[in-house]
Amino acid sequence: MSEFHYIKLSELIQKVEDTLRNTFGNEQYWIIAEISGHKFYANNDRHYFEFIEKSETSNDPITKIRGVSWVSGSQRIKLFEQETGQLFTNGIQVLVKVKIEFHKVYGMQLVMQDIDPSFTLGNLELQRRETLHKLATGFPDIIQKVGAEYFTRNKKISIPPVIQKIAIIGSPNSEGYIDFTHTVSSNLFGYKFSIDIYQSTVQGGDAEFELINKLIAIHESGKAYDCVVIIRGGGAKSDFLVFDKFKLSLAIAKFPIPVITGIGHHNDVSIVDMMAHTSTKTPTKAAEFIISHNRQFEEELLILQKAVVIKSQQMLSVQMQRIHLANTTIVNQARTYINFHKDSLTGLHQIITNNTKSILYALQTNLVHLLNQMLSQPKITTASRQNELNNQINNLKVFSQKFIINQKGFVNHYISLINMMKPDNILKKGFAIIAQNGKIISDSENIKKGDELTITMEKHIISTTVNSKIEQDGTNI
Amino acid sequence: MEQTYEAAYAELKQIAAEIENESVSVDVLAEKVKRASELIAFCQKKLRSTEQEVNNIIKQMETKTTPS
Amino acid sequence: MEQTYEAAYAELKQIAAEIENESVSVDVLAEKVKRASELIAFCQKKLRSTEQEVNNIIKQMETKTTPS
Amino acid sequence: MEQTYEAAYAELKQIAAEIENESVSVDVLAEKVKRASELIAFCQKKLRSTEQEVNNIIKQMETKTTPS
Amino acid sequence: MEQTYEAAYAELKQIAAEIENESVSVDVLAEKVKRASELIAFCQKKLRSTEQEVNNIIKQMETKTTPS
Amino acid sequence: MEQTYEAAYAELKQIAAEIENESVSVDVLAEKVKRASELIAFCQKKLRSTEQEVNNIIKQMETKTTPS
Amino acid sequence: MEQTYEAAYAELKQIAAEIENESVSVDVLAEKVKRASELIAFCQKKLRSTEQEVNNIIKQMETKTTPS
Repeated sequence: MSEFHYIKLSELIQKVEDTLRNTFGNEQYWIIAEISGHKFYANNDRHYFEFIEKSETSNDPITKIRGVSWVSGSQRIKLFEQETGQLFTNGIQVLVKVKIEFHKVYGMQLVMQDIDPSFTLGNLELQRRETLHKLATGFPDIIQKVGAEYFTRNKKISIPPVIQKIAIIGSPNSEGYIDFTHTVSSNLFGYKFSIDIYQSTVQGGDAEFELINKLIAIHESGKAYDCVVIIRGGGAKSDFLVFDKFKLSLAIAKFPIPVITGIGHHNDVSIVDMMAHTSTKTPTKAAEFIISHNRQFEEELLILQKAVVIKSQQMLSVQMQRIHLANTTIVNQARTYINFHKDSLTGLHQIITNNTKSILYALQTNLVHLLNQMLSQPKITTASRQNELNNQINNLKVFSQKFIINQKGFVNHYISLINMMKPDNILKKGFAIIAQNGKIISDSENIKKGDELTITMEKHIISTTVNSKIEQDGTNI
Repeated sequence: MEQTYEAAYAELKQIAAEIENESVSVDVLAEKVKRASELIAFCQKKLRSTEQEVNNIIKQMETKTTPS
Repeated sequence: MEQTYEAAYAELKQIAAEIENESVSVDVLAEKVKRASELIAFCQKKLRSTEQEVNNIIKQMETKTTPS
Repeated sequence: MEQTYEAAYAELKQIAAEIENESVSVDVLAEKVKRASELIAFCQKKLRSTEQEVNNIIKQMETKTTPS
Repeated sequence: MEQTYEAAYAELKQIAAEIENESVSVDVLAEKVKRASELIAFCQKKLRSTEQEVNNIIKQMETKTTPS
Repeated sequence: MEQTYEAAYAELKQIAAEIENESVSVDVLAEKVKRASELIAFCQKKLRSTEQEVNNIIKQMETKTTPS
Repeated sequence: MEQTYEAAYAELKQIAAEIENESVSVDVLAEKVKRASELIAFCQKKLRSTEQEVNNIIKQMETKTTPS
């Protein structure tokens, strides 16, 4: 045994320590690793965990080393959590600055000096984008991206007007569950709900599969749930990574019952939120959403009721007015009508009275006129006859006198004619009457020479004898 | 004297015409003239009496009518 | 006297016309004038009686009518 | 007297027209005037009675109507 | 009296029109006026009774309606 | 009374229109007004009962809704 | 479980629309309003009941509603 050269364990460990110190000294390194086995002791503000690196092909770690964060590192973690909204916890990829520390009892560990929030953020964001891209492109019948929005089959399901049968996925002991059930059961309106809890962890590596299994259980329960509510957390920061997981997101997107999320996320929206029918920030908000949804329904009912009542009242009032109007019309019109007839009668009465009187008056006038005619006209007639008679008398007188005068004239004419022809008058003018043997001769033919003739003149009668007889040719008178 | 004025006047007219036409010979002229002057006398008498009569009647008529 | 005024007056007018036209012989003139005077007398009588009658009727009418 | 006012008045008017046109002979003048006077009397009587009757009816109507 | 107001009123109007046009003879004037006065009396009675009836109905309606 | 409000109102309107157009004779006016008053009474009764019912529902609504 | 919120709401909306359009006669208005109030009452009661209670309500409603 003595031939063996050996050193004490402590000597060896000292050598290792010396080598490490000589090689690394206080050198610090930025490394990329995943966190695992994380524990946090709040009383001394220390984080204990492991840095691991997994194989590209499998999920198995290929490297693993203890890590620790003392007070100064823990302050960086706090800043990191504030900046990223992501808990420093298992499963996250980090870019951290470490120095190697060796302890003779506890061995080697990496002490975290600093943590880069932007790396984790970028990394998470990258994963998120990949997942979203996969979801948006791989299942066009379940998920469609329009602009920045994702339309999922779940979103297309219409929530029943009232949500009353609820399936909750979450932890019954969690603050979120308590908040939710408290809010729901103590609602102001007295709405009652029937709630089934499907218990599941909502963080950690197995959470995704557990959540999916619960969805399957709900689906297979055969109960007609109005919605599924996924809740988690409460006041404390939680791990949201599971809610960005691809399989869970897809399951939610195609789930046949509307999913309402209330997963306590203040700064960001998880992919599950995007896929779910309705996402709210907290379990309380989810409960409030459900109550307000029911309230909205009831209010719609009440609005309709009010409309029915108001419209009915209006209708009745309109009808009342119409009836009243009809009543007024009939009453007024009947009176008007009667009065019209009264007036008409009075008018007719007056026409008859007045016209009768005027007829009688006119007749009387006519009669008086005729009477007057009778009084005057016969006298005129007799007078004119008298005139005629007088005229005739006058005519007789005038005509008779004229007649006699004319006759006298005619007779006088003859008187003068005869006077002129009297022999006395002829003798006075120098003519003589020749007689032979006492006979007046007017033809001298038979008178011969020696005849005895008696010539009677105005004053004397002469006896003579004819001496000669010659022809008288008118030239010797 | 049943003679009428008309007949007398006609005869008178006849005589006058004869005399005027000188178809009366001087030997009957005196005779005709005599006849004519008789006829004239008759006619004048008749005329006068008729006138008298008519005047009387008219006077009567007038006296009857006027006062009416 | 069945004679009418109309007939009488017509005859009267006829006589006057005859006298005017001198279609009456002197022999009947006096007679015609006499006839005329008779006709006139008849007509006047008739006129007067008619007038009287009419006046009476009118007087009656007036007494009846006036007080109304 | 079944006579109507209308008929009487028509006859009366006829007579008046005849007299006015002096187409009535003196022979019937008095007669016509007499007829006219009778017709006038009839018409007036009829008018007066009608007037009286009508007045009575109107008076009755008015007493009936006025208080309404 | 089964007479209707309509018929009575129509007859009355007819009479009034006749009288207004003076197409009624004196012979039937009094008769027509009498008929008219009867018709008026009938119509007025009918109107009054209708008015009364209508007023009663209206009064009833009002007592029924007012308290509501 | 199996009558409906609609039918009653239609009849009422009809009557009102008839009376307004004066196409109702005086003879049936009272009758029509009476019928109208019955219809009005019926309609008002119907309206009031409906109103009462609606009011009851409102009262119920208020008692149910107010405490919540 | 035939009576659902959806069915009740649809019926209620239908009633409201009918009343709004005034296609409901007064005759059925009260009935419609009553039905509306029942539907609302049902929904309100159902909203405030547990699953067990809801089943009972629906059972009750169905026995009431089916014969109508």
